[in-house]
Amino acid sequence: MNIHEYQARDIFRRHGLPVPEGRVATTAAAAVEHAAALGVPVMVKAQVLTGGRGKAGGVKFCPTLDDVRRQAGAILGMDIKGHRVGQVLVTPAADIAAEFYLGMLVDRRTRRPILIASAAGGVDIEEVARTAPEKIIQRQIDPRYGLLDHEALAVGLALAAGDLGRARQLAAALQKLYVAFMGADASLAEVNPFIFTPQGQGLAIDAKINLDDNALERHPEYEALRDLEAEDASERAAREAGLSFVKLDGNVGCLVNGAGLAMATMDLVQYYGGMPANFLDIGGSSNPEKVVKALSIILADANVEVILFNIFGGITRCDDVAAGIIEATRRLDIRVPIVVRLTGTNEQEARRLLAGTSLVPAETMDEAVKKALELTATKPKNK
Amino acid sequence: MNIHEYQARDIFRRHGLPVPEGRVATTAAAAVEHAAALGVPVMVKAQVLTGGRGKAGGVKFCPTLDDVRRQAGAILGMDIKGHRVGQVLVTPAADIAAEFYLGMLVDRRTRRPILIASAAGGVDIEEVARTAPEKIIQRQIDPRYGLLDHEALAVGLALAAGDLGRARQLAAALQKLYVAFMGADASLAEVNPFIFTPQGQGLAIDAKINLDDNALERHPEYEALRDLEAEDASERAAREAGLSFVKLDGNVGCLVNGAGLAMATMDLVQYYGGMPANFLDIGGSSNPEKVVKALSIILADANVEVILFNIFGGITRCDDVAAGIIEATRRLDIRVPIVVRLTGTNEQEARRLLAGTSLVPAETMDEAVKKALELTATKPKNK
Amino acid sequence: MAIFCGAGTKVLVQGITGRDGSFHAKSMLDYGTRIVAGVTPGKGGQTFADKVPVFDTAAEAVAATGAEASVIFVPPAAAAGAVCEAADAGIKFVVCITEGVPVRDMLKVMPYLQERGVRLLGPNCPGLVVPGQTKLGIMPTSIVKPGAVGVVSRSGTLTYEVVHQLTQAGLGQSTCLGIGGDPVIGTDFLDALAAFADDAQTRALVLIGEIGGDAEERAAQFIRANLKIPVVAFIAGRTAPPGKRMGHAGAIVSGGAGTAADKEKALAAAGIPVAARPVEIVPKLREIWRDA
Amino acid sequence: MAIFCGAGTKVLVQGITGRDGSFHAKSMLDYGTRIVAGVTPGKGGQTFADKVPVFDTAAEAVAATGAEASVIFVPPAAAAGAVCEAADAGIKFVVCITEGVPVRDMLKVMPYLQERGVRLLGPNCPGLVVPGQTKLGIMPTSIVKPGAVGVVSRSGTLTYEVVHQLTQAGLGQSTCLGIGGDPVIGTDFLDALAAFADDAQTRALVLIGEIGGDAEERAAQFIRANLKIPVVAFIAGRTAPPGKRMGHAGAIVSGGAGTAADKEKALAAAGIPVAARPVEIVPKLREIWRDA
Repeated sequence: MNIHEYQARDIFRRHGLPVPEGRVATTAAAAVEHAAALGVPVMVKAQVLTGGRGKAGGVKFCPTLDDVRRQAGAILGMDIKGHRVGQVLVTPAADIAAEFYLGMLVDRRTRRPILIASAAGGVDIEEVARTAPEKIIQRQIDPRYGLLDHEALAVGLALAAGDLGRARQLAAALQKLYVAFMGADASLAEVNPFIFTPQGQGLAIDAKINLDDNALERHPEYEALRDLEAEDASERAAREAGLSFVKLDGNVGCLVNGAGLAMATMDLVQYYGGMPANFLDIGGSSNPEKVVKALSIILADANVEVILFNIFGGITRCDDVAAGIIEATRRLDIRVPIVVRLTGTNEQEARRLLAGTSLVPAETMDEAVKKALELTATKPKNK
Repeated sequence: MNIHEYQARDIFRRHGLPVPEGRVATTAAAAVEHAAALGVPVMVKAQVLTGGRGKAGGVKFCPTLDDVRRQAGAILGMDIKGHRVGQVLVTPAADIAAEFYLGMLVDRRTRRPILIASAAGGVDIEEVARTAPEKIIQRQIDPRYGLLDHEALAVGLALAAGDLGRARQLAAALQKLYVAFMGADASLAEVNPFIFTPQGQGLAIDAKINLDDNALERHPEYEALRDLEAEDASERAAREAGLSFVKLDGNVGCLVNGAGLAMATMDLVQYYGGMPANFLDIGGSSNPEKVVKALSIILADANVEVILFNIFGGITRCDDVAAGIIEATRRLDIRVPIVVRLTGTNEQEARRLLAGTSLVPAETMDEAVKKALELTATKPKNK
Repeated sequence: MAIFCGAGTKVLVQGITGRDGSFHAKSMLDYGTRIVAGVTPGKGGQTFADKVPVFDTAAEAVAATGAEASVIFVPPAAAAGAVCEAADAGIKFVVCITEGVPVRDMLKVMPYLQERGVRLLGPNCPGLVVPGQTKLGIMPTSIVKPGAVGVVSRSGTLTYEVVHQLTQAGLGQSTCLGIGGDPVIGTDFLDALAAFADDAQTRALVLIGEIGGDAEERAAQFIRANLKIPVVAFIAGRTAPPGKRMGHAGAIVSGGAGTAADKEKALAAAGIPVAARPVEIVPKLREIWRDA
Repeated sequence: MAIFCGAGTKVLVQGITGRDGSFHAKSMLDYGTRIVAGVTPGKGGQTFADKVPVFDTAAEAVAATGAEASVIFVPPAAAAGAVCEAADAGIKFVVCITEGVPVRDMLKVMPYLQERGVRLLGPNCPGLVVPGQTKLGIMPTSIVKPGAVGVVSRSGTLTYEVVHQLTQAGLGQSTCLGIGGDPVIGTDFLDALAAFADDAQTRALVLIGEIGGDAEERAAQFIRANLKIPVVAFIAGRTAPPGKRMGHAGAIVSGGAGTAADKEKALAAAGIPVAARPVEIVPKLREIWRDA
């Protein structure tokens, strides 16, 4: 789960990172009020769940309240990579003597938390990684001990090129960032840039945290951080139904058991020239309720012209699943054709059940996808 | 540093242990008020920095407010092992179906935190250790991982004799107790008893925490927990002066550099039939200020009939120390004799300095102690 | 022969009396898995399926039965704890089926296992089947057949799909292994490939990857450097949009890294044929493996 | 010969530019200790006492000089961190002089050192002297003399008192070792005794204990079981009241355990003469050691 910058700033602040004050506004008038309270100059920053705000014009330096009014007005409502800006963060603008990148993430390879830091801060770190990898410091962290004092200080000294005051502040910030990262159950925590003012004060100017979806249960407070407006209505409905779902732009609605098979099914739709309308893993269940919910979420998408079930019955029996699908389709008013591929345990029994329905049976994934595409209005050229 | 039960309860409560509500009173009237607010029956418990309150009559079950008034009145002002009771804790009395002992301490041998638990709770654990050691469970804790779920549950199951509900509550309490123990920088943390009500609810009825004096600096909040009234005035003055000092009952005031040598000096005083008035380690310093402070603390004790300096000059030069002592004695109006033994680096120069004063020089520890005892009014029989 | 376990392996099931645990324990027993003990706290002393003794703790179970491997079916919040319990009890091979385990929990478990020399498979994985010998996990055994092809995959049902096709084509399997879809897993492609490289029975390999991370890229390098047997690969998730989680927590393409195209390129560069569709795997294998 | 270090040992001093660090580093240099590097963050590039290079980190110092042992003079809050830094840099023998280190910090340091095979002496200790060879710590060298008596002690100045008496009596020392007065220390009596047992130069031992814990009791058992050389002991703190901290954090008698009487009884039961006063140590040694 991604959260907004202002929410990540709160988490960092609670962990002792030096985060400047900031207030969130949903109108230009409120932004001006906040700026007046904080004192200009301020930065006005779009709060959207995507990167590249700066390049899109979503982050502005405002020396006067008039600037705040104009810029906040321009940014609110802006579309950044498909995300509508509904909120801006107003925060005092600081003079910048130096900028650093500080980040923590999970290193799959070593199965450890990893610290990423660079003296080339304030820019896209992936860009730095591509163009000047020697400017990036990486250090694995042993979760049994956390980020130890000497480890943090060594990174601080390397970043600050011998400036002990900066090195100690960077080291302290890294240690707090690590504690925040682990404590928040984050999959990514970064400060970019961490700046020093000309007076030598270190400040965490920009904050980003991605949360581990698997850990949301033990952080009940995170539910309040979820930006329901930024979330697609169908994705929210799926999440609330406990379904793993991602909305896409095509016309073939896909219901598959298992994430890998679901991806492979989407890929096959595309392979045959079609476009999937979604990713959906219905799990191993033959529960009609879950199938009803999944179908109604997919059918709410007006683009969907055909439904494709791809079920590999393993432990789950195919006839159970078929019965669930049949019952679910009966309870909904469905006006698009449904192709069903059921393979594995009790496959023959399942096919007999489907024979009495308008559901279109298929034996293999490839056959199912081809049949589904033939049933769309805009038939693709078959390969 | 030892703290009161009610303070330890607060620390445990913050760490999620199930501690019943409780209020502190310094008068019987306030105790009655608290009991009325909490609802009788209540326990009224003397808050003193020593064990054995129960046996001394400092813990009473009070079914009525009249009982509270009478018992609180009796307990307040009571003397328990030399500690005057200034406060009582009033807390709801719980019905007890079973009692357990839960404790955490530092195991010097394995250099690890160690869990001590017993189903024989509610009594002195040292007594259980002596009479029924098989009833005590010990488990080392790896501080890299903390007390893991399965470790805690195994202890819980062993304590609760197969009662899963109790086992899980005991396991959770042990894990919280461990976090409290480490988080508080405690050298001892114990709950005795941890009880279950007949309804199956686990409660931490009694709380004890000893804090690591070396860690007080990083817990500034602990200063407020210090019971200045319970502390001896001279010990407080010494603590504030940064001196390691313990008040004793004898008449020979001892000023020694180094803790081991200070203990050995006290032992030698006793060996020759005398009684030390104190333990005092003045460290390696020849700073006259520190010597003045130490002397004035010792001289505040009317029992002191003679002062004994025992200084082993190693890195510190003896002549420096002698000069410090001479200056300090000049600045104070001292009416008792002072024996000074200075050995080690620049010992001869030191002796020359002392020759011009009324300070009594000695070459060895034994000589110094014997001379000091000869100068007391109540001379011991020499060995 | 097989990797990680075999017909003789004595197996413990943690969470044996739960809904999933009991269902799959029965299924394993049916396939012939030598389940010697189960664990459910508070149910010590019971007997599962009329023959498997249930214990309160893994330590008691191992002490009483000599269990060597464990399969874990407990809720996500308790899964990491169960892995540590098994390791602490002396189990040397732990299969964690549980889905939804917080990544932080796994980060903390890893050094604990390393210190004790324990191999973990999973979490969030279907486990493994050694066809004709044993099953530790939840894979359907109706689709497997003893043979010479090793299968290693980050996926569940997609693996079944591929194994099914292999079996239908008459290509039996040495071991079918699902390593799991999470970002932090105990046994990764490299560990599995190294084990297959040492297994005389395995004479060809199918590797089923998916988007996210760089496990497939590293696997490609490892295969080129260390494996002498033919390998065919498949990568799921070509059509996945960046930044979205595709069911598996590990299946997120971030910042242009971890795409299917990257992985397919790395595999191709290592000389490993990549099937565009699952159905192409068997033909590709036949192209490069004369025994198929 | 000696224990733990010798004339050739290359020594790093952490906190070399501080008040205590610089004073004692000079004193060590004067005695001939081979100090090859110092560490003070932010002072890398400086030179100490015209000959010792100072580095920002222990890792740099070890890389540049091959330092094998370290002596730590940093404030209590930074001491545990400095020990870890030394261990992480590859130092195998760390002497921590710092007094007042929180016990929790030391609890966390211990496994870190164990994983890296590092011996720690201290904290809150005077270090050690190998008379005529080297000194790692703060012991006054004017009172020592090369010889055959090993001295191991939980105390500082009390050790000097005893060593002084040995030297005055003509009994030189192989190694004088202060293990420190804290509850959690890196090298305890048993470790020191085991090292002395393997040291051919050491032909008699003086053990100076104090109240608190059961280190002396365990030492008594160890000596009876493993040491063939004569040993005399002394215990400080007979007159200490229970529950009070006697300067050393470890010197608290709690609940009747750890008293001087307990310790003296255990030593006597192991056949080890216990001196009632420091001045009796030399005579007692002469009673049981024909070489004295």
